Amino acid sequence: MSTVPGDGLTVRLDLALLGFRLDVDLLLPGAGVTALFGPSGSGKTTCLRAIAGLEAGAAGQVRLGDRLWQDSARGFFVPVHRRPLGYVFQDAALFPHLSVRGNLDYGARRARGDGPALAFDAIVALLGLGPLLARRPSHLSGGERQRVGIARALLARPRLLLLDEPLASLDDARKREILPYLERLRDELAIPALYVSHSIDEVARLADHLVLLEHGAVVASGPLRATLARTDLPPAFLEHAGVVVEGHVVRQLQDDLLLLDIAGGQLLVPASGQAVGQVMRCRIATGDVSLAMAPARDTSIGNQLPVTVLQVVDASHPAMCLVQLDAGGTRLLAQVTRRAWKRLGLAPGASAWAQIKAVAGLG
Amino acid sequence: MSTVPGDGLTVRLDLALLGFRLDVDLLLPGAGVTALFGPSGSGKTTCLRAIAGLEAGAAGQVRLGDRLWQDSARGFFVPVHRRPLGYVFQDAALFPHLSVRGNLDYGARRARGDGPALAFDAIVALLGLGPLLARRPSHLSGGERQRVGIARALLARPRLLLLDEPLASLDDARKREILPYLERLRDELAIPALYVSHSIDEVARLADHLVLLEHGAVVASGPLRATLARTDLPPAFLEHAGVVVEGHVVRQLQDDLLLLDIAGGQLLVPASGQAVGQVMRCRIATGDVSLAMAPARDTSIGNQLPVTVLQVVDASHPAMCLVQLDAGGTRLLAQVTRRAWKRLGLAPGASAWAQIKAVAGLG
Amino acid sequence: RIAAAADLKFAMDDVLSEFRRSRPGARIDVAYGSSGQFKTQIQQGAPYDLFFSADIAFPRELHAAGLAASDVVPYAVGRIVLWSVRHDARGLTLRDLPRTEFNRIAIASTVHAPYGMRAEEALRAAGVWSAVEPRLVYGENIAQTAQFVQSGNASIGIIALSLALSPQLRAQGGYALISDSLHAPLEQGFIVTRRAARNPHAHAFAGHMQTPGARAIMARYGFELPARADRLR
Amino acid sequence: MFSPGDITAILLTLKLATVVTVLLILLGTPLAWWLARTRSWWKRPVAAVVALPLVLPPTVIGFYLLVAMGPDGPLGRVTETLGLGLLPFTFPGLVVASLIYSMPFVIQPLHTAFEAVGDPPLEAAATLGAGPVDRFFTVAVPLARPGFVTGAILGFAHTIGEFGVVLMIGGSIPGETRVVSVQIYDHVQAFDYARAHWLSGVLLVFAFVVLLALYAFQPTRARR
Amino acid sequence: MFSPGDITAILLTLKLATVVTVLLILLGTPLAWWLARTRSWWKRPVAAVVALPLVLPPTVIGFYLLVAMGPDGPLGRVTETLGLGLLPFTFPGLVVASLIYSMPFVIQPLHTAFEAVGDPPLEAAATLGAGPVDRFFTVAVPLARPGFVTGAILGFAHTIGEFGVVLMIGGSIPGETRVVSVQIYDHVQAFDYARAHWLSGVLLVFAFVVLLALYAFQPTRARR
Ligand SMILES: Nc1ncnc2c1ncn2[C@@H]1O[C@H](COP(=O)(O)OP(=O)(O)OP(=O)(O)O)[C@@H](O)[C@H]1O
Ligand SMILES: Nc1ncnc2c1ncn2[C@@H]1O[C@H](COP(=O)(O)OP(=O)(O)OP(=O)(O)O)[C@@H](O)[C@H]1O
Ligand SMILES: [Mg+2]
Ligand SMILES: [Mg+2]
Repeated sequence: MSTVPGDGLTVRLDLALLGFRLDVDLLLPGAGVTALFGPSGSGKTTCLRAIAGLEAGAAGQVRLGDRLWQDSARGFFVPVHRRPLGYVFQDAALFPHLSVRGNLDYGARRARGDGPALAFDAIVALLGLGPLLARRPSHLSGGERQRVGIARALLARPRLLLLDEPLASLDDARKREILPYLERLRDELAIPALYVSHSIDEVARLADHLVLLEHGAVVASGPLRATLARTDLPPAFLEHAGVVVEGHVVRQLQDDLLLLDIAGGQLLVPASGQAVGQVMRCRIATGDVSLAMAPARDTSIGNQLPVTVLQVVDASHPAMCLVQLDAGGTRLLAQVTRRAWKRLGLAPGASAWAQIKAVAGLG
Repeated sequence: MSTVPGDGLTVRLDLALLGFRLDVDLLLPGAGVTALFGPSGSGKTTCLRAIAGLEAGAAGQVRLGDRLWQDSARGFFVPVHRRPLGYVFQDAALFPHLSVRGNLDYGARRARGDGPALAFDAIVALLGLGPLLARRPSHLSGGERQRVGIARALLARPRLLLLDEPLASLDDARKREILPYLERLRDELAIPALYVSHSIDEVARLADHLVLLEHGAVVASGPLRATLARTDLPPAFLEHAGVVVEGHVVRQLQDDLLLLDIAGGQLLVPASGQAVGQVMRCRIATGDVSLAMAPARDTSIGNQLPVTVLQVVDASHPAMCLVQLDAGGTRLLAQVTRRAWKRLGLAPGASAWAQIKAVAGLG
Repeated sequence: RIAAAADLKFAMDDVLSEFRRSRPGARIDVAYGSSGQFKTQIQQGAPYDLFFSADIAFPRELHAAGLAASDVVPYAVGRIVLWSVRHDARGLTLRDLPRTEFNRIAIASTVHAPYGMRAEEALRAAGVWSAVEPRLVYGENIAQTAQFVQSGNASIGIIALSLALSPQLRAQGGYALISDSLHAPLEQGFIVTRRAARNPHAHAFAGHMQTPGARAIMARYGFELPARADRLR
Repeated sequence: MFSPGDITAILLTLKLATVVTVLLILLGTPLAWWLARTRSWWKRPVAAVVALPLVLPPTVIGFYLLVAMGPDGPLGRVTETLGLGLLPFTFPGLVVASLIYSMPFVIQPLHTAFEAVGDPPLEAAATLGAGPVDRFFTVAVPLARPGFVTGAILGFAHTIGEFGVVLMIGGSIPGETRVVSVQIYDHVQAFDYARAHWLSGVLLVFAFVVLLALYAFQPTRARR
Repeated sequence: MFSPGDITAILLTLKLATVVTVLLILLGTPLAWWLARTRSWWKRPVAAVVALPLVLPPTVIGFYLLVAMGPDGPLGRVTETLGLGLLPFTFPGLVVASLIYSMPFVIQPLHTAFEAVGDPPLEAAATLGAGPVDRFFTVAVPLARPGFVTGAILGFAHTIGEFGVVLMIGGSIPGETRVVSVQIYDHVQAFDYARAHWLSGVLLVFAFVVLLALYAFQPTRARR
């Protein structure tokens, strides 16, 4: 178990369903996004439901900061409607008898006041719901329904967000519009969120903390960067996750690039609104890192860092391997062919250059 | 409009919904997968529904091969249950009163006989439904429901598959299990499929043909490779799509690699079951191609091809641009920073080396 | 307020309009219905001032229970008739009933309707009960019995003479009086109820029933009139 | 305890209630289905007409039916021409009358239940090759089960209890049309309360058992 | 055309049917909600008991109610101690009796409709801060609207038409308890068919209009 501030979200739950048992003991940060990751049927939805108080059979404790929500040992249980949360259901669960506007107002009118207030119009515009306000949910497309669900939860001024695959049926363009907004929410409102997603991109971008569930049990839980850099996780996960690095913006270059100071060197990153001096987070996918014995010239690859090889583990395809690198303090993960690994004569402890093709600014 | 064999799927439909109009005229191949791509609310689901005959208000013509399904000009309409299709609904639409087995059997028992027969046990195993057979849909997780929906459609022995985001709420691991199976279906059964997805990876992997919808109208329609190589499509789409190249396997190397002969050179690709002489399809993401003025040595990058720059277009981020390359007949698309573009002094007509970090075999 | 047996409907309307002429101030209304039901209701405190029963046994019971403010006054004796719209009933007797053309014979309930009980007695006395029993259909009350016949579903029926003479049925079919020697008399009586003890109109109407005018109306509707002496009993 | 008349009446009532309930379900289902699915202008008027017989007193309905099914009535002429004879005072006549009078209690719940089925499962069934009849029986009917249970309960109970219509059409013929409700009514009218109580008690207990059994068909709620 | 008595009876009937329907909805809703949501063992027996009054003939129910609400009956003692006087032969008495007799026609459809609401919308409402009462009124009731319409239709029509109970308890007092059904019944009993037809006709037309209006509250089916 990782250590997080005492004002975090404590979730210690035990629940038996038909042919399934959820048994988790989590201490999650009191701000930022925690990603809940795991295969289909691993208990992600069940976990969110139990935290919300929707699973009457769940035994254990739930506590948000100094507010106790549930303690079955003492027979204490705050009913769902008194828990100030915003829940985006996996299947949206809109009210079929209300228009889109009615759905949005429903939560907004009952907003419990202590969560942050968000402007109705801003959220409607962000989620592109303007032309849909008068419609009934039965007249919406799948993605439209999902967007209404997100807006409805946000407008309820929650103190904890539970998001069950909120972007699953949205196209990339729409996701790219909504994600920065969720990031802003995360940063500005400082309300914790639990985020279920199958997309490692989304998770890497949004999450500060990562929980891996399997068969109802916690496989890993910890801060995003630390967890992503672990090599003992399933290869499929590692490959898709990549690493996340953090640095300070030192200079704004022309062509919309930023120069970032990270432990062990500097990175050129496409700008995404940061000013000089700000902290910026970037994701480097395993597939975007290649290795060379010497820095290359005359190449479009903008970032090259001297690194030391730490260890090598299997990737999910037998032709590939994952190489963990240390770039003067920053951990990187490269996915290269076994053939290249051999050809370059690499081994743990060897020195090399990491060529980083793409760095994605995470805002 | 592209030209496809006369035994294809003709879809010429006009349908007005509340605040939305679908107006498409498509001639799709009679085998293989056609991806239907487009933002949320662009009419993908409506289009599938109209093809299935579920939208009574749709005027126009639908024809599969030599079978006419609908011709409103002549008042001809084959009812839904006589159209031998398998429909995976966006929200699964399982029968709540039947167990999982009951749901699967429902379609299997009514199988119209002329579609290919698939083994019940094989599909159940593939989709991991074994332990769920006795359950009611209300006791399934979101992803489990979706898998039951896929199995049910496949077991109905359809002659046309309509798949509405079938993998949307599945984790990557599960997707990687199901995708090869869908590929095998595509290759072995030769039944055409219309596949709605927001994931360009999935589309690039599965699809032979691509249709881009926006606001109910067709923006582009054509064979996957040709369409992906077009630079007049929205940059966001191009970036995510990459290009697909096809070649013959000429040699099997150690370390599970294959050597592939493509127009303009050779590629090293992680093996995925192909034998020497077979045709193999690979996807090269725009982000995986970097440019250099000379071939690099001592690098883990295994593939380097001499190319000519054809043109450059904006990418969605202002710091980046997309460069279209010709590698002796094979079109490539590279995403590089504007800064690198300038630094390397590139211009249309210039010669360079394309360094290809990763090539994904598509089976 | 008057509760009156259903068979009184026509006669009572006429008696009332005569009474109203003599006492224009009185507000009177009548509920017609089943005598047995009225008895139960009066026992439970129903707000009726006068109770005209088709069976004198009911007012007697109420009187015995102390619910009456007057003696039980017999006001009529009912007669039963054979009546049909399909056949000419005139000239028929009970002995003709076994004939096959009378496939359905309607009588009132022999369990609780006074006219039904008398009809059964008469059929038994005439010796045809067992022959006609399989063909009997029973009406809930005498009016329903008449409707069975009137609608043609029953070829013949035994109903009250007062109905056969009523303006609505007089025009249809014909009837044959059944000898009152074949059944016990259908004595009908009324009381002023306890709650009307101080109601002058109620007592006035009770008196009015004894006037020659009222008696003439009753007779016109086929009720035989009890000897005045009965009142003294 | 019971006279043979009581027992005959009980058996007859059971037969009547069962026959009527079954027939009502059989006849009411297509009408309810039509009401639930049609977009026709006629839908609401027809639905209202179905409930109309209710607003007339049973005896009055019975009277109108008696006249209509009599030798001079339109229905009577039809049945006579068909060689069926006249319906009043026969068991089939009782059945027809009860059908008409209890109809709304079955149609209404079925109508609501069929509307609640919704399009998605029917559409899914169609794409799996189920024709209209097939999907009606394999999807709509099972999903509308609560409506069938409610309809059966109301129809059954109402047929047992109603006696105004039955008395008018049936003529209270022992073994043929004298059902328990008439029998109890007779006992009460004849001030034979002991027997009325007994018979009512037995009827209540028996009906309770039947209703409980019908409720056993009501599905329990799913967990989520 | 109509005697003043007819008009009084029509108005009285309207008043009765409206009062009873409204009260039935008000009283029946909590019970139906409990039946739909509880997991208690009592659920089915209670549901069956609700339907039980139906199986007794109306007059007999009326008789039992009359005795119970009379001066020596348990209910009668209660109402007298409360200073309410006796209920039989008063309008409130009619209302009470009709409530009991028409209850199942309202409870049953509501019960089914509430069960069809399902958990998801109620859970969504709870996460949005709606307490039990709040979500009952803002989610369960609107979603169960078809059940309310059906219940109101059946309850309204049945209260208008029933007269066995009403006659027994009400005793046919003009302006107080003589409703149209009793009035029509009287006309039929008196062979005054013309007036019976007229009054039935008016009642039917009027009820048709009311039922049609109730149906207007029935939501139409969504496209998908
Ligand atoms: N009855 C209706 N049902 C569904 N959509 C409707 C209806 N009436 C109008 N629409 C509109 O039709 C448009 C197309 O809907 P459709 O479901 O085909 O979109 P889609 O491309 O499948 O979107 P998504 O990716 O969000 O599922 C949407 O804008 C939707 O709001
Ligand atoms: N009543 C029930 N409702 C939902 N799931 C249930 C129920 N009973 C048992 N289960 C099982 O609980 C397990 C966990 O379900 P859950 O919905 O939490 O999964 P999930 O991680 O959200 O999966 P997905 O990604 O597919 O949505 C599943 O295997 C499911 O089959
Ligand atoms: Mg889930
Ligand atoms: Mg869709």
